[in-house]
Amino acid sequence: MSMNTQGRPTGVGTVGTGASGSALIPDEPLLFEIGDTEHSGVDLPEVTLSNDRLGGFGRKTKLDLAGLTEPEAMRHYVRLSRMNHSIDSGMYPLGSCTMKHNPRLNEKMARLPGFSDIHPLQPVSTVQGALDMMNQLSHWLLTLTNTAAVALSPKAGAHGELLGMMAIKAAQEARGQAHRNVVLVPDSAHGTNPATAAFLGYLVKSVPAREDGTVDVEAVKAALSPDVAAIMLTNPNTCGLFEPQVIEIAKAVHDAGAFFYCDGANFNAIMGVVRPGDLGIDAMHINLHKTFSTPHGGGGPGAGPVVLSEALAPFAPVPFVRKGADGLELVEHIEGSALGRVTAFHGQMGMYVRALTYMLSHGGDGLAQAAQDAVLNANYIKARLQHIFSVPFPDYPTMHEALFDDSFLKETGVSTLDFAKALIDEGFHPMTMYFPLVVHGAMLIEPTESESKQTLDRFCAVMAELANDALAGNKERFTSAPTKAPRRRLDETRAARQPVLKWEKPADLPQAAE
Amino acid sequence: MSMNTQGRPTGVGTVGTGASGSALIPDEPLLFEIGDTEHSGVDLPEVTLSNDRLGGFGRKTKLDLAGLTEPEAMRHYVRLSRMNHSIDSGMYPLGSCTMKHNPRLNEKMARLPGFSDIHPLQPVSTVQGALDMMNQLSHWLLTLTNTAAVALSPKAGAHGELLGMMAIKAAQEARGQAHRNVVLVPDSAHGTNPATAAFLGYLVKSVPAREDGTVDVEAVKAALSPDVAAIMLTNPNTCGLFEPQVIEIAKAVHDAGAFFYCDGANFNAIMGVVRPGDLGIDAMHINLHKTFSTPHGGGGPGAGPVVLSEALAPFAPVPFVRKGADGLELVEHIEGSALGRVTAFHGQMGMYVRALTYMLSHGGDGLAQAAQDAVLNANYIKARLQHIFSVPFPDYPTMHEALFDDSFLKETGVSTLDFAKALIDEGFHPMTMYFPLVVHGAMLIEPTESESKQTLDRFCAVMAELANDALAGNKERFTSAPTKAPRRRLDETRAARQPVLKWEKPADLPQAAE
Amino acid sequence: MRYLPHSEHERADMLGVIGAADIDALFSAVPKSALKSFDLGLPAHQPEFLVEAHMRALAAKNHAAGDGPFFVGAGAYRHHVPATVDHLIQRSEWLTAYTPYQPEISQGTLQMLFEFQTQVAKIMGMDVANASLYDGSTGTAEAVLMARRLTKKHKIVLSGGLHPHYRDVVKAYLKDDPDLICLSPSPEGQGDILQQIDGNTAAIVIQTPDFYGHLRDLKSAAEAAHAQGALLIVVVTEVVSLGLLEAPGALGADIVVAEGQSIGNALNFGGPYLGLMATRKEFIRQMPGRLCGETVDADGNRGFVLTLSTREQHIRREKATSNICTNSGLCALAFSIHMGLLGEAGFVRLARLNHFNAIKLADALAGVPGVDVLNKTFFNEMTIRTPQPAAGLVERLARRCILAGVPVSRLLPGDATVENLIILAATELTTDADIAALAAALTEELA
Amino acid sequence: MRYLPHSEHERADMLGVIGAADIDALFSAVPKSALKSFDLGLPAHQPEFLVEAHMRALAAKNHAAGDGPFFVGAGAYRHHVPATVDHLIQRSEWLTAYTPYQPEISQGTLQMLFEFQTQVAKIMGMDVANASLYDGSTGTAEAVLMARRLTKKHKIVLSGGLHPHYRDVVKAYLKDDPDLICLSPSPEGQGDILQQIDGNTAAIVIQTPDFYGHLRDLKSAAEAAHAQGALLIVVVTEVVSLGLLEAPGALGADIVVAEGQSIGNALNFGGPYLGLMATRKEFIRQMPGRLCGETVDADGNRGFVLTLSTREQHIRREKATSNICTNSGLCALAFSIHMGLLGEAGFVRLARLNHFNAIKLADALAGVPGVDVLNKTFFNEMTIRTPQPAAGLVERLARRCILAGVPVSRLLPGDATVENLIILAATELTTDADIAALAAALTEELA
Ligand SMILES: Cc1ncc(COP(=O)(O)O)c(C=O)c1O
Ligand SMILES: Cc1ncc(COP(=O)(O)O)c(C=O)c1O
Repeated sequence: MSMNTQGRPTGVGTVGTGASGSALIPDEPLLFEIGDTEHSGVDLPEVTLSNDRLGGFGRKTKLDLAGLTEPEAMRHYVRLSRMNHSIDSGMYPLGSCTMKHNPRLNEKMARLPGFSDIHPLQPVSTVQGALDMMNQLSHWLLTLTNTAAVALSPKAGAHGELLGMMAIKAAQEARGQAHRNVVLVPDSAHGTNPATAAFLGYLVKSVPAREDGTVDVEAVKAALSPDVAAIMLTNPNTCGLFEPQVIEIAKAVHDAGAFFYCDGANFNAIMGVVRPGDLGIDAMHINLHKTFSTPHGGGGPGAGPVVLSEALAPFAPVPFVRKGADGLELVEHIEGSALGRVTAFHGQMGMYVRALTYMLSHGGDGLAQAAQDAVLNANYIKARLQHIFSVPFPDYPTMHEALFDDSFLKETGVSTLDFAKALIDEGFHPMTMYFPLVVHGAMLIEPTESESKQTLDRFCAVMAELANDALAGNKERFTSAPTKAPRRRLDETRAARQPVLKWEKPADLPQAAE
Repeated sequence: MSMNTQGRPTGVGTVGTGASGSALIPDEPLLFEIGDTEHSGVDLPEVTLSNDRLGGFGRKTKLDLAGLTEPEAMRHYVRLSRMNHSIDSGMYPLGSCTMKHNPRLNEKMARLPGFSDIHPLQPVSTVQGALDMMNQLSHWLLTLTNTAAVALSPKAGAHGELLGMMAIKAAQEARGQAHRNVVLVPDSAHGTNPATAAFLGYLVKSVPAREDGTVDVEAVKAALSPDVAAIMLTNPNTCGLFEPQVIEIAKAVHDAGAFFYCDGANFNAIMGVVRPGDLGIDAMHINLHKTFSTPHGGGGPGAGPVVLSEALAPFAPVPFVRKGADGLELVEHIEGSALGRVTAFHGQMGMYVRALTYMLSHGGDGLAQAAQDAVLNANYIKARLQHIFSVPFPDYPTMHEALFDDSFLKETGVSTLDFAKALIDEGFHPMTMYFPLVVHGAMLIEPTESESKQTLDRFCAVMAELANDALAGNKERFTSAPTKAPRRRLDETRAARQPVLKWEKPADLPQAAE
Repeated sequence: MRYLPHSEHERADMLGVIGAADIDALFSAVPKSALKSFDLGLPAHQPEFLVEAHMRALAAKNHAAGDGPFFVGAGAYRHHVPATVDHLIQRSEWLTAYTPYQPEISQGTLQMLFEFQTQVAKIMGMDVANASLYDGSTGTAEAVLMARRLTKKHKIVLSGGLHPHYRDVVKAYLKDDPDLICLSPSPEGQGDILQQIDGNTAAIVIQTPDFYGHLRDLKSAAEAAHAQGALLIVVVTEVVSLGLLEAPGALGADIVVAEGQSIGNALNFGGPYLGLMATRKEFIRQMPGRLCGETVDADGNRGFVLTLSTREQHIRREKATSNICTNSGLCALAFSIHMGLLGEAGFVRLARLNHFNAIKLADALAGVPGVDVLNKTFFNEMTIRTPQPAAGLVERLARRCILAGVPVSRLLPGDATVENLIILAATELTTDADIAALAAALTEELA
Repeated sequence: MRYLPHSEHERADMLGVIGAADIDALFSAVPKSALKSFDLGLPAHQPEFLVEAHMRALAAKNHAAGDGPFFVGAGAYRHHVPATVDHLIQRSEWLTAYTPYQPEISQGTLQMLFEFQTQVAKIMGMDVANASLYDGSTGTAEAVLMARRLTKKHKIVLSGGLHPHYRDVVKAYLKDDPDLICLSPSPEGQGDILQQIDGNTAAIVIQTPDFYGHLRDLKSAAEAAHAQGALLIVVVTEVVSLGLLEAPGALGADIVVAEGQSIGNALNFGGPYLGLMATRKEFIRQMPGRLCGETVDADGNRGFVLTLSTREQHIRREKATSNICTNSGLCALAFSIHMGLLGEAGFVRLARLNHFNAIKLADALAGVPGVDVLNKTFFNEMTIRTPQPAAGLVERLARRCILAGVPVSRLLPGDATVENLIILAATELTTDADIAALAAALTEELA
């Protein structure tokens, strides 16, 4: 879009003039630059409110909300969407994100009126199918993890962490151990782990990793003390490695009177192959929006059910479903319950339907095969690229993701970020960068089981070609990338320094245009 | 996509290297280059056919059909689709095509199992809602056209023409006028008109148009003879003009013992505003996929119901719906019917649902407003561009489409085709070109009522800028266009001279690759 | 009005630019007597939720196939369409694109059509296929006309096993043509079409599996036809059968026409459906319908275009091979996606499962006292003779929520020889419970 | 297995490249005792049509809201979602994109979020809104924590009109916190929250329309809170009300939290829903959740990025404002599209229609002998007192296919004062016939 100096568009759907201009991906003005307060894409009768019941609280200020008619809205959102990369349109190898295929059967099932058009508070006798569905999902989750209880309601992974850590806190209190105020978290952990612990008032104490990228049971033992309430450990960990001493770690943690919270975001690597309950975990969230294919939706919604060990099961929150005399019962209150509830209603029903549909489609056999294919794919990438890229932790086969660091780029003047942006120009979404923090300039690549060998081969060829080009000194290609995307690199500093977080009418702006 | 000399792709999803390369629209190999005969995206049980009933007719040859797993298929078709322009993503001002907004409510209604999951031959008692729906659609069509009968079954406009002309033929025979073997067709007619007449064995005789782009009743009178079975006239005509003498023409045609077939493809200009039955037509097809917003689908399916005058009503084909003792009856056979049926079953049910949904949404008032907005938009374009572009028929206000010729380009070395291709680089789909044939280098622009003033303004600005650039001698921009699309201009001559109409395994090709 | 982008003041502004006093001024060419000279009496525009309620009420008055045991076939079949297919065909870029006349920005549709043509040619064992026709019935009529053009001969013989609607369409297209011979219905699979072939014969038309479910011998038919310089037109109404039956092309067919609805497309009460047509390479220039071909662009990159359009109405007008314009593009897309998902492995498995269930159905029906299964051979469909008139029986079963098939009399009314016949189909969706319910209900009704 | 692209020989080839003997070799770090040491006993993979049949059977056991008269609200509302909305959010590029961390190829999602933030800020009359939270209840808990960070004070007072689930979530988040004061339920709309405000108060939390449907006076509350240096947190569970009620921002709210489900999102048995949060400009850096901001790219073109992420867990870890990561992106998109379709004109009309139908409902209920409507003010929801315990009454009405609302005892069990109360809502989908059916049935049940 050609812009005036205020960064305002000069027209409707101008095709960019730079190299990134594509006739089929024109720029799109903001909704507020297209619509106005009179236009509407919804027909509704005008009613007369002769005797309102608003008690004088009626609106006096204008909303100043732009509307679009239906054809305008359709075009606006279709055009915007065309500026996005998506798993359906290309590989999305974001480590730790499990961007796998999202079957449309799941979407279709979630939209059956019997699931989508039921209210969380309508009589329980009228939603027996919904409760049955939740029960079946619970059965799959419990079976796959070999645990004692599951709390379905968390809204996403981080919410599941919160619930799990709340249960641990309650359990420690019940044991008279309310003073335990430390949670151990390895440095490689995802940001939500320390954030969750801190959110609940815990002090976060880090556990060092070994040279080989895994956690040493001895280091854990050394860190354990009577103040430690729990350890939060990700397994497979964020370096893509299965913690070989996980069973010993669990034992040490339990022996010290602490609980083992397992971050299950990487469950995709082991579902159907390893049951976390067999490893000694006490609580683990499962991201249905990763492992069980509910779509990521550009940032959610997710669902983060938490499985719990026998020890923690009594501290599960409401609601849950159990068999009663007249069919299934929804337990929404427990007298004196330690935890209460972490969300209104019963959690992410829409995600439950999708996840169960996915489980039934795959079957137990298919889930195990999917996990193994995910691991196969990551190892294949590692095998094909390890001669050019630098592998920080070569000792173990990787699990579902391949981790590289930036040491191979050392002399090139090309950063991990530059490298990743160059990948955009080749039609791929970048990998996760600079995470985990324990590795310098990390590149974390998770192909998932959904990518074909053909795509992996092409990805590896492109990665190798880029690496060779970087090593050959073609720095410019990387530092100027991307050039074929709807936008060149964006000025993030400006965005943070002078935050513009909503649209203002040009006239309303403090300094008017020009 | 980089290609070897045989035009074969070198990889999966390569981003083009030319100016048209966009990271978000990578090239895509053929299905057969991705899949193979083992891969499948459909899980089905393997059954044992111990005692088949195939009588020895079982398949011995291989199918050699490539399959894709579901994630591969999703990506293949999403990527392919991203290479298309569409009405949802941009203006599609194709004259004569009425590319209007396609509401998604219509799609949703057509997919209700009560409409989509019923069989054409299940007992009539079990499809009363379907028959009712067809009746309601018929009522709208009859009311909007003020005609006596409607045959819903034709599959598209040309099929409707066929039906209408068959009815005329049958009516002429019933009158003992089987010898009438001539059909009058103006030169401006759409190709389906003469093709239809010829298909039924008629001789096509042309009717000249006046200087002003309309048909002269005197010319029609002169052409009428005892051999003439019918005239096929488009109104509003393909130059975008309403035939001012249409009533007189109808009278002359009837006086001469002939029928008036009206091509109703342009009904969008007048629906709710003018009733063709009031003009004296005998038969007219209505393209539900134009006027009534059923989506064009990249080339169909359409639906071309035909309304009939009293005189032709007895010659309507089966099936039709009528009220019977036990509810609605579907008449599928008439003893001694002159016409029989033009398709198996009952026509384009899926399109009927969409069209009726559209009619109910718009209402009678909305349809009339839509027609008037369509006409307003075309006249607005004409008004804004007439000073630069050449208008062949300036005498009348135009109806739903604005027609220009190429005389303004005479000295520029830029052809209508070049001009249209340059429009692609600006993010617009070209207008209809070189049709109607009566105008040199025709550019026929039909905005429809769905385009906003903002979009029309932008379109006109681009058109004007292009015209000025052509007049300024910047020929190269046009002859090399498009440069920002997924492909540059394609070699149509090569395609026709050495037709390659299906994929062959490189190994199977007569001359192997390289 | 939610579909119309203009506000009143925008309309006024635009009229101002045009220089028209009001909107009626733009309709000045319309005779006064005809312009807005009426009150339509149609309802006014309505909110979406009221329209939806209206349409839902209509839909609810129908018995959907999924509501109970279902055995209706006879030219349209209830198969499972993967959710992926219906999702993809609703994408804006597929659904709301026009015919791909501007190839530079239509490569999606064009490449898909090229793939579709390849798939169709392959399953039929033919050289080339077109980019679709309306449906199987009109495709059959087009094939007959094409055969006449190719052979320059006139006589056409339609097998007694051809779907009666298809026969009727050919009759309508060839109105009162004395050279059109329609053999009488052959519910037992009997056929005397080969005797009809003579030197004046342009083509014989044979459906297999035929209307009654019998499998027909194409090889002998092709030999007999070719011996007289006639063409063999093969019609297939159940395209899934090609997963299990020999390809018509391998048996000598010259033109193959099929109804493609079974793959990717819902029942839709009869439409939109999908006409498939394939033929020999040397016959392309007489083929109706669009063709997509491979070529290169100005940069030498592979691309696709509509080609050989000198056969078509928009170029050749009255000399065109057909008047067809809009065809079944989106249904072809649905077919192509579904077929792409199936692949050879899936397509064959699907066909086998259909046959498997049909065998179960035939065996169960044979066990119902009084019922005769007429078929020795079949794919997924068969004809039974019952002791009672079929129409009433089927109606009574419908009241029990079982849609038991098509009484032949529905398509051939007044023919006493078929009055007691019902055609029934099984597909991959037919369950053992469905079959048991039918057999039990039929037994009761006939008791 | 339709979701897995590898064939067996591809797997073998890949293991070869890796140099692994078999797949188990890649799991060598897993303790032997835990690797495949079990039989899951779960069913095997199934064809799509069998999975679909299974799920349909479950869905069919539920009474969908559209199956009969429906008056259930209490924090989740049944509104009409235009077909356009649900179609658009299923587009691959929206549905299957990740959080827009790579802005160059995520401008669609980012621009939409910027538009969404603008819409939310506008309807609430606030300076800035974030890019969504999980739902209204967790948003309320986040707001409370945010208020504590902002004021560095501790006492939090929750109004007796706050949705009991929201109260429970705040209680869980603030476990055993003596500074959390929850006022007792106030079904009559009574309130003594202002008396609770003191110098130690971080915030008071007021819902309007409150749980029982009453409209609350925000202006006085804001004044009272601000006088003590406390913040006013306003909670809205029915966001449609903002079309007709004064914007909380205009009345002095400091943080506004809402459940956004009503716009663009289905009931979904309670989730996924959409947490909206807006606040004053000066409070941004203590706000939880993602924020999208405008900037320019290297060519100077306008573009959007996620910004101010130093508030967030992935940058700040244990110092983050919240642990939230995945939020409600697609629900925000649905909201934004629906709101974009409505525009000011449509949103106001929608709110008016809701209120209009609610007045009809209130009047009809007031006419039922024995029923008291407790509300003097309401938007689209109200509480009635009936002569019988509400739970049983609602259950009996459900058996008549009328879903009559929420017995307050469902959320406040054991509280005898609310045992006979029912909360009922009307929306634009409520018809006169629905209201008449309810009134008649209620009259009968209470007779
Ligand atoms: C390892 C890990 N833990 C936790 C989370 C948080 O999950 P959510 O985004 O669902 O809150 C993520 C998500 O990216 C993750 O990768
Ligand atoms: C004027 C006119 N007549 C007839 C037709 C044929 O309609 P269809 O493509 O539906 O067969 C068209 C379609 O483009 C047309 O524009």
